[in-house]
Amino acid sequence: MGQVSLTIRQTRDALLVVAAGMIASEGILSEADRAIGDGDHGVGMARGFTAVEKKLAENEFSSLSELFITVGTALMMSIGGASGAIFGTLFREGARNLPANEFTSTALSIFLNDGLIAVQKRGKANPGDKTMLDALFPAAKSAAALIEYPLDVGLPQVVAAAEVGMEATKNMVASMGRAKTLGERSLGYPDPGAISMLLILRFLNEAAQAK
Amino acid sequence: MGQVSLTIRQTRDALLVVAAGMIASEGILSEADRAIGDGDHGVGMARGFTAVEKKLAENEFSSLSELFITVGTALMMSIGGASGAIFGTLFREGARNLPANEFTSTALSIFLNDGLIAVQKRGKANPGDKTMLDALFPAAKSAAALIEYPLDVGLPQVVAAAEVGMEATKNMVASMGRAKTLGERSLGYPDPGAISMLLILRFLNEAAQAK
Amino acid sequence: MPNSKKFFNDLSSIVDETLDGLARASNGKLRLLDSHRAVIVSAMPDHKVGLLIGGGSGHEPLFAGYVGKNLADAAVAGNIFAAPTPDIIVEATQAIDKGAGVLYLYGNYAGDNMNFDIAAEMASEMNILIKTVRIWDDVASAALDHITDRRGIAGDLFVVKVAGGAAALLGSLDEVYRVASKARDNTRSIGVAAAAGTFPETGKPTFELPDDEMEIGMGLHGEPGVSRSKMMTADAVANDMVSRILSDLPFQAGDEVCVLVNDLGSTSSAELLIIYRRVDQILHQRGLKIHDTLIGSYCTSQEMAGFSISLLKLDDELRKYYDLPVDSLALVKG
Amino acid sequence: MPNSKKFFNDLSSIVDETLDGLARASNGKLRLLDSHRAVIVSAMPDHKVGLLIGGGSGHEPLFAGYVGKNLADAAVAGNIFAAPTPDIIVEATQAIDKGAGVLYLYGNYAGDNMNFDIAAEMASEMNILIKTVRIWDDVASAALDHITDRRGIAGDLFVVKVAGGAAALLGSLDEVYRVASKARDNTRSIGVAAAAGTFPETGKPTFELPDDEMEIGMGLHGEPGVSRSKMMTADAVANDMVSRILSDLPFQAGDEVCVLVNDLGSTSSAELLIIYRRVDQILHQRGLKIHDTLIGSYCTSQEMAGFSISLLKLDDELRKYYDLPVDSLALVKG
Ligand SMILES: Nc1ncnc2c1ncn2[C@@H]1O[C@H](COP(=O)(O)OP(=O)(O)O)[C@@H](O)[C@H]1O
Ligand SMILES: Nc1ncnc2c1ncn2[C@@H]1O[C@H](COP(=O)(O)OP(=O)(O)O)[C@@H](O)[C@H]1O
Ligand SMILES: [Mg+2]
Ligand SMILES: [Mg+2]
Ligand SMILES: [Mg+2]
Ligand SMILES: [Mg+2]
Repeated sequence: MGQVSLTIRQTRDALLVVAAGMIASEGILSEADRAIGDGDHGVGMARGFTAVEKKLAENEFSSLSELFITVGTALMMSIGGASGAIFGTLFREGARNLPANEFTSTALSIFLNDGLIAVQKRGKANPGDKTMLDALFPAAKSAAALIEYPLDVGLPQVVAAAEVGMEATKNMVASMGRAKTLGERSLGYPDPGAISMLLILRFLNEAAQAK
Repeated sequence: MGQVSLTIRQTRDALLVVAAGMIASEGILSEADRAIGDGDHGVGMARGFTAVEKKLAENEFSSLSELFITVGTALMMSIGGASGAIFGTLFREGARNLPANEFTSTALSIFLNDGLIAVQKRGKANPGDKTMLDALFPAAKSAAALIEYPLDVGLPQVVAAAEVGMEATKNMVASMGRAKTLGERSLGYPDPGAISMLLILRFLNEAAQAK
Repeated sequence: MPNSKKFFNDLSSIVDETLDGLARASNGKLRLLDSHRAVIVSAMPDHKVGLLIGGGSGHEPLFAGYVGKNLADAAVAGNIFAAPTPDIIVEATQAIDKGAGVLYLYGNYAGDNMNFDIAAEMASEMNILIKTVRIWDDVASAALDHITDRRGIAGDLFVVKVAGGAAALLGSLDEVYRVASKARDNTRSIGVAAAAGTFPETGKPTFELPDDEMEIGMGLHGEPGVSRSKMMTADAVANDMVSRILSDLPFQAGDEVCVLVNDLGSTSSAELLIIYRRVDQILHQRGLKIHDTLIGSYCTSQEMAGFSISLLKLDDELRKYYDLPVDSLALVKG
Repeated sequence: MPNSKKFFNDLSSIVDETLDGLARASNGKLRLLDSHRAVIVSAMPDHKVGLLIGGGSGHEPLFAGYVGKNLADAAVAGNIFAAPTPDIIVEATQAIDKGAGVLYLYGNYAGDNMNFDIAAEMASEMNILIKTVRIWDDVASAALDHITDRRGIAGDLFVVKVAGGAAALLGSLDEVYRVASKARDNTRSIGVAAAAGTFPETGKPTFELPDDEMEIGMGLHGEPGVSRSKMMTADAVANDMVSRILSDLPFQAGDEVCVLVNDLGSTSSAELLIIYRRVDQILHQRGLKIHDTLIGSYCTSQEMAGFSISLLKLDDELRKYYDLPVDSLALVKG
């Protein structure tokens, strides 16, 4: 049986599940980046979420916003590269308008939506450019449509939307980031950052369902 | 049917046979040098005897001495490395006291003996040090004992002596040249320069026998 | 070559130890900041415009090898092939800001652009003046009408050299920015790769290339190039690469240029000189005047086999700054 | 890496084209002699003692990269891994003899010794004064009591630098010989290899080494070393190598030294700096004073993976010559 919403502490624990999952995904993410980028995406995400684990263990959090900013800052100041800036921005800026205590479907939607706007502002990419936005954008749209549902009901559908988005990147020609000069040669391969975006949501869902 | 002695022109032709044979032996000589040296002996000998071919084609020779000095100078000024100095010296210094016109068993003995002395003076090596001297030294001794015989009778025995000497280098520990720091590890491998010394005599014999 | 054939200690301390070694080798001329990810000149005059360079690691001696007299004042280093994080950039910015502001100079990659931009915003909040010049010298990485999409490769060195001279002599950030931008606009490069380097953390090659093939235009992280073919002779490769560079600016008869033939990792000095020989022949045929020539390992991609060619077109102003003597680990000119 | 992954034209013209490229890159400061196998300084003062260096090719930028101001006056180049022939040595000797004689300075290998000796005899017949200093810095290649059996490796560079300074300032061949000999006697080196380079003419690796092994003491042509083992960390390798060097001279607390960490072909600048970091730590622990540090590709063996460490112990006289500014393709000091 899952959860209608998560407390700050439960959200922190769920983010620890996300961190562990991302660290364990290092190999597949680097492999995906090796196909169309420079092969370091998994190494970077693993480094970033190791920093997240440390910060989450060290600190107590009095608000969801503080929690998410901590995650985002840890990612931004440890990963480097495109994904450090992008995923750091997602969490830091997605945190600004979160409700204080309860991580609900509404909170999820705020997080993804504000994060999406900030990531687009930072990276100047659009959906269709074969980036993590292609998973984030449909996830954010889906979350916005599901704010009436309990978290454990809405979240699986948000994950499904991200997955469709990630799959769609296989048919896109990259026009941002390291993959952009690949042109047509990037066809057939998914975007590594889109896989990461999907996995973050998937691990979050797994944690929410397990409560 | 072989020859009791060779004229200047026949000697020149025989040396062209030697040159062609040495050029064709590039692979085995380099391979031998790769085992205990730096792998370039065949490349060097091939370069040297290509220069010899050119010089022999370009010039007329009025004495054996001139002919052998030309060969030695071509080797010395084209091979470089240890073998350029050594085989160059062998031919240049072995040439000094040759009879003017007839390459006989006596001439062969003078060539090898004077060459031996000069090579030892230049390289400061002794028989047993695992160098070309281990083929040259027994060949020179054998030639000295055979000066009474016709060239085509003596030369095969000189070749046989060189072969025994070359084979013996397999059981020697190198103490000169690049192989010396190999120490015990040079055991089991023949010395590349000793192979060259043997081959020069073998090709010379083949040419003499074919006349 | 497998990863295990590299001489490292802990894989996670490669960057820190590299910079520590560099600071030690400087005999006191450079020092490390607290993060261990930034190297700065030990003595920096008051009121000087600061020049900050940097990017992902793995291209040594770029960037930290170009911190020194009349060159950059600081370099920041990200993890291998990953742009540095904003906190390190800010740390170095604060350390070299002497009131006249800091110029950020780096290669044009999505990760670098975003991280340096975030740092610039943070520095601005601290009232430090920041200007940014992104280097996009790689003609193979986008068409000329999309020049701002191009990658920065070994031509970085020319821009750093000119910008370093300008930062040493000019008092205003705007002026240094103008000269550095001009040097950037006058620089063109292209690379070729014959075999991949390995990414140390995974031990994997950065790309795959058949045993008898090469790729012109390959990027510093294995980004794809413009022309994959069978191995060509040195002269034929040089012909192809130089013609792509010359037509791009374009360089013309009478132009005065500096030339860099740069090893990407395991290409020998002999090969570089044989390549340079042909470059020199072509440039003379075309009526260009060669002012200075650099040949060696200036900007690498681990043990990648291959090289790049860069040209900087000079004018009187650029020549003045280019010609200043410099002293750093990887570039010394008397 | 297969041979076909190298950028050459005709295999038989590698050496000629390399030197041609070098002369072109010098912007008129160097010129080629008729044989195309020797490079000399374009302007050499009258009465100066000539400094001639050289050896087999394949170790670029050694030797020709060290011809220039306050360095060597000429370099002769043999074929790859083969000592130069006497005719070329004599050609270069005649070109740089200004009446004060010529010092031959080269690595101690059977082939070089014999060819330079033959050339010296020929030059003497032409009434040119010749003195010879053979460099035997590789501590791994023979015991100390057989020092004249040792090979010359990257420490060549230190001896050339000091000898170049001495030849520039001292008028007599005997004096230059004395100073160069002292520099040689004060220099110690050792190498380590992790993977072989390929010999261009045959496309074969110069030695075989299992995928996870390295060999300390390996020579520049793949000559065997003193200790084959599993790959070790950078610090552990440096510990082993430095201790072999320090005990050999021996170097002692209070000694002032120059340090060279030299790439043998495809070892990255980052690795060299990480190695240097440990060398620096050890030398400071032992109370040695580091006067100067060189890190880079100075003496290579094609694309061999590995590096060497060299130390030169200074005294007041050696420091004076070492410190002169130099300008050549591969070594510049202001
Ligand atoms: N401008 C951008 N906007 C959004 N995402 C981007 C942008 N540029 C790159 N990315 C994402 O970053 C991912 C690559 O991350 P990573 O490999 O860690 O960084 P780098 O490209 O610096 O090596 C890409 O797969 C893509 O999803
Ligand atoms: N001092 C010496 N005296 C006689 N022969 C020698 C001496 N040093 C080396 N050699 C011979 O030279 C051969 C090696 O020749 P080569 O490979 O062409 O030269 P290098 O050693 O310069 O690469 C050895 O096999 C040995 O027979
Ligand atoms: Mg990447
Ligand atoms: Mg050899
Ligand atoms: Mg990266
Ligand atoms: Mg040799």
